[in-house]
Amino acid sequence: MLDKNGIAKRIAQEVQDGFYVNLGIGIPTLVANYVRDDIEVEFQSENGVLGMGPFPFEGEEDADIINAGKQTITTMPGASFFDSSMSFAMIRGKHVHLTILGAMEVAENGDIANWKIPGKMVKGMGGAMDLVASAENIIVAMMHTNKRGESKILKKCSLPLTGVGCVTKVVTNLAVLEVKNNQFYLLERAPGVSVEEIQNATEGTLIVDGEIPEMIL
Amino acid sequence: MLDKNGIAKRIAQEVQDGFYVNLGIGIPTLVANYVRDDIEVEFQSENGVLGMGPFPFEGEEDADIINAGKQTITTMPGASFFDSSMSFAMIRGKHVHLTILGAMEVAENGDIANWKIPGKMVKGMGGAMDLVASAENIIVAMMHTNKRGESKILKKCSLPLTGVGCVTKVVTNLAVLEVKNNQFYLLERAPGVSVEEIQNATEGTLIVDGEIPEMIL
Amino acid sequence: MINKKVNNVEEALQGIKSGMTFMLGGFGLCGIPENAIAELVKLNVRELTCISNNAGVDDFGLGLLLQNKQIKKMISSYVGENDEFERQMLSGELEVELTPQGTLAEKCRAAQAGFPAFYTPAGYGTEVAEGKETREFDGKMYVLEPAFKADFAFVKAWKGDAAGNLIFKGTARNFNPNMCGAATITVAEVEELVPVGQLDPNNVHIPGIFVQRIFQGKNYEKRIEQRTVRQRS
Amino acid sequence: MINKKVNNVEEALQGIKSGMTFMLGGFGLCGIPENAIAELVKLNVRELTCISNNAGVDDFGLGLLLQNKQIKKMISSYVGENDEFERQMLSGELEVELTPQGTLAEKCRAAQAGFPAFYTPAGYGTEVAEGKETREFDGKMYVLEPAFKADFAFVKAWKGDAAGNLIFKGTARNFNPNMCGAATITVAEVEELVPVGQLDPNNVHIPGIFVQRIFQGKNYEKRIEQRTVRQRS
Repeated sequence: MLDKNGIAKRIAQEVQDGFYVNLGIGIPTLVANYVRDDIEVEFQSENGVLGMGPFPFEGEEDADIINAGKQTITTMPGASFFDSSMSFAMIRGKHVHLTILGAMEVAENGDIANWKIPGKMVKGMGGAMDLVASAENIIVAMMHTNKRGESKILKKCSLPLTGVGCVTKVVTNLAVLEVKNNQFYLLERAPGVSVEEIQNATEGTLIVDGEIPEMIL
Repeated sequence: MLDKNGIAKRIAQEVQDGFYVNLGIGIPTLVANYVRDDIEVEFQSENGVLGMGPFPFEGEEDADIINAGKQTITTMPGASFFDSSMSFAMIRGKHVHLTILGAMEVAENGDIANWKIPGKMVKGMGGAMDLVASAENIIVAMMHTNKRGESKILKKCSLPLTGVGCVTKVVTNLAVLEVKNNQFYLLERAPGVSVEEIQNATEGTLIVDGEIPEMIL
Repeated sequence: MINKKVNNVEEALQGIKSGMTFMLGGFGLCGIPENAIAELVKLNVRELTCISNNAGVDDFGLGLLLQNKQIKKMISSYVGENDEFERQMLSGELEVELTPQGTLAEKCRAAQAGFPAFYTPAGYGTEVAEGKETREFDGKMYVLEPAFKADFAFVKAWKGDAAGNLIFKGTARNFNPNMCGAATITVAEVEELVPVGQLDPNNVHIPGIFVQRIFQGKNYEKRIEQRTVRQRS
Repeated sequence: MINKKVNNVEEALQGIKSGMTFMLGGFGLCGIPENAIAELVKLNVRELTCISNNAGVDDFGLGLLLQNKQIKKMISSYVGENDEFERQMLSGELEVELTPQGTLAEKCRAAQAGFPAFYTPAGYGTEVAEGKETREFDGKMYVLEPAFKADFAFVKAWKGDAAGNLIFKGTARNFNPNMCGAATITVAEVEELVPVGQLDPNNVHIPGIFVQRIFQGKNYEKRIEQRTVRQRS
């Protein structure tokens, strides 16, 4: 079974040379730490920066240079700053190649819910609705089940949706799933996790086709 | 009767303190020469400059700094350059207070034609259609009649329109006219021009209410 | 040059009334118009509608107006990290309209640029699209979103001049440029008001035509919400 | 940093074919992609659709492609000052779609930003609106205009770097930034290709994400169409 860093590490393998990538808050942010350093990748943050670098050294934080998680950051050579309208031009115009974000629920038709629990929690969607409505390549990083052990990989989302039919891949603490033809296709198992465990933790239709390899991390 | 510079001089009186002004090609360009120098005015050119100054001194022309008439220009302190989309945001968003442009025909309902003579001349509308569709204050600078002595101040435009019901004022070589209630109201006569001469040169409905003063230039 | 300079925040906020709709720049606490917000608290205008990507934190930014119960309605994309906000929203005291972030930015830009409405794919098939016109273009579905209408826009820039020209710094830029000229009156506060002619016309982010009033701001706190650092190795 | 640098105009124009649709930056002869245009003449690709505010003059800019009869259709706002253009248009050899200048700019920007179409007041009640959807918002009439679709965008910038970041100079900016990222492939030529890290991230006009290929341009003529000067007094 993977922890958060494990999930990030596995997702980092999906990042290809030449990709502009938008990382959501939480596990997705960790992905940057694991991207191969022999490929060229640039990170975009929807608050208005392209070419994000690592966190600053202590004492070098600049209140005017943050990411969408409101964390202090640095920039790489070749970086640029821009306004919100241009930032979402990058996203809506499909110039960002890969979006990695967290979710509360994902459904077998590619629906995703991650912004609201009616009557309880309403943080808002931030840029997520724009990202999922536009990106062609959306990977969700999430836990396979909630704290009560209930599946978050569903036939149908129960929470208010963030976007419809948009998720292409899900990486959880248990598995890598592809979302296709209204089904989840099991691609890989997390180290030490059996197909049966994944089946038990998955409410949505799960297709297990042939031998399922264990992830190589 | 006024010449081109006279028309420009009279129109310059319409420019008020604090106005952002867009000047079209031809007579309107001359207006800048006659604006009172005790008021604050900024000239916008739709190719992407705000705060235009006079022509450069010889030898100081810069191919990268021109106005919408493709003339080399200079900029005033406080000027800025921007792209075409932002330039028309200024125009469409009604941030430009006054538009002065030429016309081939103006009609009593405020219609204007200035971009095309079917089968003969097709230069195109440039920024004129955006300007007349958006500005609330549009002054037309033109000759009252064409070379054959026919009125260009009409009941209805015969040429393809640039905009509908948009012209608020017309300054010609003969008169100042206000366009209101589907009629031309005669406000002022050019020096030495009689009301009768203006009536004879005007095809559209002309309202002459009381004594018509001569322009003070 | 048309002079937009006013002497202080009091002058800059003349005409402010209860019941008005405001736009406020900033992302989290980054690039917020600190001086204007402080003055709005002092003026104690109420029943406000505020368009701002976030609602500040409990004791800073728009959180100050929330604590003082001056806000009737918030239009934002993300409102976490604010307990008082959550309390007022869940109790029904505060009306909240959540709008996707890109849609929020473009509703400002549309107002600035004279577009009445626009079609965006964001929010299609979700609560956000309920009651709104939707339409297909090239096989993809879009939602029609109207431009914002606001009385005042409050923005914060890094440098500015009396002509109203603005330059922003880093990610403190965010929504600020998109809100300039998107309200009836745009008030810009700047960290540094420089002499006219000092800003390079090529590097001006927002030309002065979009700004009605500009003033030299004071006492910027520029709080950091999430101070993240790495160790020197 | 994702490297967009190519060695020369030949490499930059790989994949160009007859029958394609191009966007070309520039206003008059100001800020036009001189190197790309010269190479298009050399490649002798034909049946082109060109989206560009103007059509050059008889012996420079897009006029060169016109002389060579490579253009099937022009989409522009203003096409005066070009005799060969007028001849081809009036004889029916050349198809011409005249579009208001602000609409032209926004059709580019819409393509760049992922908007399928937009409502603009420009051209309502005129030939330009014929056959197009019109609609009232708040008592004013608007015309629905679709985003452009193009294969290549050719832009010219003042400075750029290998990451594809661009900075424009003066009014040579014009349509160039709006065309970046508005076509499948955007090719930028620059007067000066500077080392990565040299451009101030605050002053970048177009972030590299909107540019696929960038190269150091050569032999810029930068012709002046209307040389207007004043006398020293």
